[in-house]
Amino acid sequence: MSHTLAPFATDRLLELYRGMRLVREAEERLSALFAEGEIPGFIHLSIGQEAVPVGVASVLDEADTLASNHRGHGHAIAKGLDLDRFFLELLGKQDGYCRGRGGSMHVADMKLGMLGANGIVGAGLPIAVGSALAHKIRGTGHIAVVFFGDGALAEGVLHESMNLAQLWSLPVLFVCENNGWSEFTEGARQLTTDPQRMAAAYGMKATKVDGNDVIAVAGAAREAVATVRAGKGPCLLECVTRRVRGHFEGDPQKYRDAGDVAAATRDDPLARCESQLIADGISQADIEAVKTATAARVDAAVAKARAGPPPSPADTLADVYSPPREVAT
Amino acid sequence: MSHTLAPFATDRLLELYRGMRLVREAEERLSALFAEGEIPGFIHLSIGQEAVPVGVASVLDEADTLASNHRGHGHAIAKGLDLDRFFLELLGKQDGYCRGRGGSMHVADMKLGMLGANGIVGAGLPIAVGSALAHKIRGTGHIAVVFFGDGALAEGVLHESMNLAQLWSLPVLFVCENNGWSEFTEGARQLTTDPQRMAAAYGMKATKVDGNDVIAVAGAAREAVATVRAGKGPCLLECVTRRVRGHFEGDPQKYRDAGDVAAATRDDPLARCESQLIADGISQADIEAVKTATAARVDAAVAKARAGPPPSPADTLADVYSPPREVAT
Amino acid sequence: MNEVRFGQAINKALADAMTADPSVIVLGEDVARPGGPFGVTRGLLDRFGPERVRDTPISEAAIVGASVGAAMTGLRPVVEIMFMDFVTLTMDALVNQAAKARFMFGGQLSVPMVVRMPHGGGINAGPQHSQCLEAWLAHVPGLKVVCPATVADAYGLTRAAIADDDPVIVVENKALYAAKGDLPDTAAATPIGRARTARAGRDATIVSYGAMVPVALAAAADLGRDGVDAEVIDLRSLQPWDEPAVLASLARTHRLVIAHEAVEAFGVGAEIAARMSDVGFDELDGPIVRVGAPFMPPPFAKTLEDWFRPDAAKIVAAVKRTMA
Amino acid sequence: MNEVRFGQAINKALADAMTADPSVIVLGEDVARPGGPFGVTRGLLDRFGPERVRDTPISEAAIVGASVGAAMTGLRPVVEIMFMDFVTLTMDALVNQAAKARFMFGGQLSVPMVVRMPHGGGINAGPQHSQCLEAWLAHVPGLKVVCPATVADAYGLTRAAIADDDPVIVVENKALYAAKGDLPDTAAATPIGRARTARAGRDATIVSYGAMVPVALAAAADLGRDGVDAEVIDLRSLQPWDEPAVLASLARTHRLVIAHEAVEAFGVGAEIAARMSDVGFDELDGPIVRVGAPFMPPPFAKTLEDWFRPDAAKIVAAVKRTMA
Ligand SMILES: Cc1ncc(C[n+]2csc(CCOP(=O)(O)OP(=O)(O)O)c2C)c(N)n1
Ligand SMILES: Cc1ncc(C[n+]2csc(CCOP(=O)(O)OP(=O)(O)O)c2C)c(N)n1
Ligand SMILES: [Mg+2]
Ligand SMILES: [Mg+2]
Repeated sequence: MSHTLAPFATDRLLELYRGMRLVREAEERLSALFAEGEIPGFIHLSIGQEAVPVGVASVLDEADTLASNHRGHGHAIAKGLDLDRFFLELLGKQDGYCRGRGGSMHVADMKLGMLGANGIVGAGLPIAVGSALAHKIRGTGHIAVVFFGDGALAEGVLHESMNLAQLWSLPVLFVCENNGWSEFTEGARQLTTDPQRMAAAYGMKATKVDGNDVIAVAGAAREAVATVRAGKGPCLLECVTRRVRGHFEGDPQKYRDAGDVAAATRDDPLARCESQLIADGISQADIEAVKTATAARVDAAVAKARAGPPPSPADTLADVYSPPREVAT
Repeated sequence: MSHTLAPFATDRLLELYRGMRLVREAEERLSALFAEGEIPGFIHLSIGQEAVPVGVASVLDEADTLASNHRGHGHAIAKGLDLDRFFLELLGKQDGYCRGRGGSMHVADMKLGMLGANGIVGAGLPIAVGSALAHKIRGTGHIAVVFFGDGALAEGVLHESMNLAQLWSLPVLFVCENNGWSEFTEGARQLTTDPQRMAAAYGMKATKVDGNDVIAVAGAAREAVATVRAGKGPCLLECVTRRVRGHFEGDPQKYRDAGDVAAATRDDPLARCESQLIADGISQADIEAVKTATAARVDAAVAKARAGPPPSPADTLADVYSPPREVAT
Repeated sequence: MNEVRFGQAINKALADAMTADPSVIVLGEDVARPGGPFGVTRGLLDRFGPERVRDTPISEAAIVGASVGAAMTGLRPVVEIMFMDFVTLTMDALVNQAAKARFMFGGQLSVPMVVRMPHGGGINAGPQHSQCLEAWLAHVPGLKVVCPATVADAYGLTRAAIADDDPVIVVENKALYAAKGDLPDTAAATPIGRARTARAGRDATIVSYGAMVPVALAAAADLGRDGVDAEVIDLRSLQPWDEPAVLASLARTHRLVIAHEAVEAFGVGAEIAARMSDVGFDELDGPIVRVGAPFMPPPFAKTLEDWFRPDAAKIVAAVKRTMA
Repeated sequence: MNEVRFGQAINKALADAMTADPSVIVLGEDVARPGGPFGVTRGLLDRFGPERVRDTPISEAAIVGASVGAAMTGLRPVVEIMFMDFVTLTMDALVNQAAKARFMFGGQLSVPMVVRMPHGGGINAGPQHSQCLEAWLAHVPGLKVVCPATVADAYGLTRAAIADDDPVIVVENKALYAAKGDLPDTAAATPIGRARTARAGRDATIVSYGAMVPVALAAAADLGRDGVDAEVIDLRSLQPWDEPAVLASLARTHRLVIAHEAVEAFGVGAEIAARMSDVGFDELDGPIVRVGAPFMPPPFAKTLEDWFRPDAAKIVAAVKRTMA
């Protein structure tokens, strides 16, 4: 938690707050929709972790690419994905981002560089590394970012990806959302290492911040992104945060102390941000206005998603492969 | 190369020399046989690296288990495998260790805990970890050892295996034969890490020794094995050595400086051992006697292997699965 | 005789095997303290302790690789891979190590290990959590593959797999976990490689396995109303599969349909059709018709998944087509 | 027209594709400075430089995974996996990522990448360096799989694979690398999915691919001496495979044999047999006979490997059996 920051402009902080509020509002609505049986499959919420995607995405460009994981709603929304198509997808509708074929774990928007949530733990890591390779070779000036959990630290492909990124000095930012849990098991019962020590093994630059402090996240991300964008090689940013909800919605969390949930709930990045905003002179009314506007935005998306037509099987088979093209030799 | 050793008993050193001489003699014969087309497939020689398997195996018990890799002749011979069946296998004969089905990359002897050479880089690592798990659960008091090259450091399963071994505090010794090459590419062009830094990432005890100094290897291995056997968790032993030959026999090594080969040849662990023996008062004649006896032993094995019948397909299909057994419920 | 759920039957098989043989251990992600994502390993930690029931890190390759080494060193590990889709991460350990060790080392040893993995859809889990990839494993000499359809076989095949000296993949259809059925108090192992006639019939043979068996039975019931008497064969084992039983049925009915949830192309059904179009050729009075998923990844939305998964109507249509 | 070796034809295809399209890059273990373990990528580093021709660490999963990300971001990566046996380490990236991305993301993108991998025996490389695992990949919706048999197709299918917008697996039989053949100066891409009649004949159809095509042709020559006029179809593509071409041939000959080097059970031949026993049923005048490796890992010793690998005599016997 070594990061110290210069004071943050209030209007930027308000912007971050808006971003977090949107993720929170969207996920709380998802939780309710799921409980009512309106969302098929399973969903993993990032409630309590919003400062990480919002802080990081605040310093990315639209054309920077992003690989995500199973807990990816925040990454998608923070990257600027369209909320309507997001909800349409989660409800399994034809006009969703994936035409209802992917759902929560596969939301993607290639136009915004969002290379997809991912149902395979660790799989986003090499995808981001390869995306960074493309940025480098093509000279786009853009960078790639990958979000992964502490549990993913145990996957072999993490090691391969970090070594490769460092070896080729690729413009990729590794963001570890260290929430202390992977499914129903504590990190400490799975790992003998941590993001900092892994980064050290490759000589990769690494920072650790309080992931529930959006100012700290944004600040550290800004520095790391600047380094990466300048062609100085990959960086790792570890954001220590807390999972407030169960692993997935409906998880009774019998394996977890009530105290741990309570502590996670108390350490709320939105509440912390609100306090700071008030201290900076923003009025409670302004904050309420953000909340109201956000709720209205989400209401609209939910309404649209509910009304959206279900996907029809007709076009599915046509999308397994690309349309044929004339092959020039 | 931090290891310092108490003076070594001369008779033990002579034993180590005999062991190295046997590996060397066997491999030089293999090289000749290969050149004459008597060995099918391809073979990877460990000439110049003999101090590592011989030094390590000298402190193992017969029932300790060992997982090896593609460059595994030294591991097998040092573990005490029967030279006749070894040569029979390499020549693809019926009475070989694997009945001619495996060849150089798959020599194994379950009676001696030799769990097999392995054609898949890195694959021996989790096998050794699992073997150590069995030792621990069954309370055998034995340990598992795995030999792997520096190139294997880049495989994801290395990371998974080291974390798992450390997490479960398993009795496994990781021996990295760091010869600076993986196939036709230098380690430095593949890796941004090294065995010591990887071990550090898991908080695993680790040592680095001059792998061409058999006394240093045996001494460091003795300490590491004692730690592992005492139930104090896994250790890593890095042995810095040099590959004298090509990646495989027949490799013209166009990618390699002549100087590098010459340096590797000069830094010969057998020559160094001989000098030490002479200094310790062993006569040149005694050394020659070892050479002569070893050559005779290898001659005999080669003769037997040449004379051995080829395998017949008849029993192959029967060995794909175990013989049926009555299933008791 | 007790009515239990499919998942409970597996749980009992694990517990009985662990009781009978101290070398049996259970490992996997969240299998110990949490009792498994589908609850199949619940209670084992309390009964058999943390040495033998182990939560692992998210390291599928190492877990299966370690099971190979453990099996070589005197244990009988039973690994859980949380979704069959993740078997992609374990193929080296399964295919290049576990499957080949016995043959490749000249018959010196056996590798007695079990890898359990749920496959299949029905819970809208989407493209990376619903696949049926058993055809890959059935193609690998040295592996055995079983797939229970009933509560009795969930118990019996799990016991047989653990008792077997070779690596056995137990494919569990996740839609079956909650299914109920009778389990005799003295439940026995189900021999690997032997099919079961789930319904006798004279007009056509429907070969199936896993969760498609009840669907095939429903199709047979429908066909019965149309005067077609279909026989339903539950394969139970996919590698080895019971060729004599299928051939014998075909020799009675002369019509063959094969149904599974996996993608049709290059699926398990292809091998059965291919064998019957060779050794059973003279018995065939109509084309061999397969029913499987269309050639696409499993989709998420309910309308799509329902369409994607083979159902009784498709089996009925297939039987009618081969009888036409 | 030049006589070149099979491996050189692939080399030329890579070079021509890299010249034509700056987004094509080549990566893999020892492919750059050393020019590849089989020499297939020789000279590319000098011509196209270290940005586009890259030696990688021994990290198969990350290399293929990175290729997916690179393909999503505007490149067309061509990866070499040194032996097909190591594809076991890349299955997640291939199957759960590359193959599904287009479908799973609603058709938003294509993943234009190529993974080249040598399969097959003949060099006594043993159980972990000789496998033919193409049936796995053909079972995966979203992947394409090709396997050239001739020098012209080594060039043409490689070009087509690189030009294709989807992930394509190019399976190269290592026993063919040194084979010589004619390559026109203006060599063209070979369309994916279209078979080639390697030999026309009226009495029986032999379907094959890769290194088994010359073996099938040798068998056909032998059969000719016995008065049997066999047609040999070279599939060239395994996914998609040319069902109309096979069916058309069967409709002329009414007898079908399928031969490949892979293990017979659950191999590529199973799907072809299964389809023909359905859509081609009315054309069949005899059993469909497959020729493939026996159900065991590839053995090392020469006597064993020679016995293990299907040869012309086995194909001749198969044709005679279906004509009996
Ligand atoms: C390869 C793979 N193994 C296992 C799973 C099942 N799984 C889904 S999420 C998860 C835990 C991930 O933990 P972490 O990476 O810390 O992310 P978090 O859920 O805490 O955000 C597991 C084991 C999976 N999806 N993919
Ligand atoms: C998974 C896998 N990838 C690639 C190879 C090909 N290969 C065989 S040995 C080798 C280099 C290994 O280098 P290292 O581990 O340092 O061992 P050394 O040969 O130096 O003893 C490679 C790449 C393989 N056998 N297995
Ligand atoms: Mg976590
Ligand atoms: Mg090396």
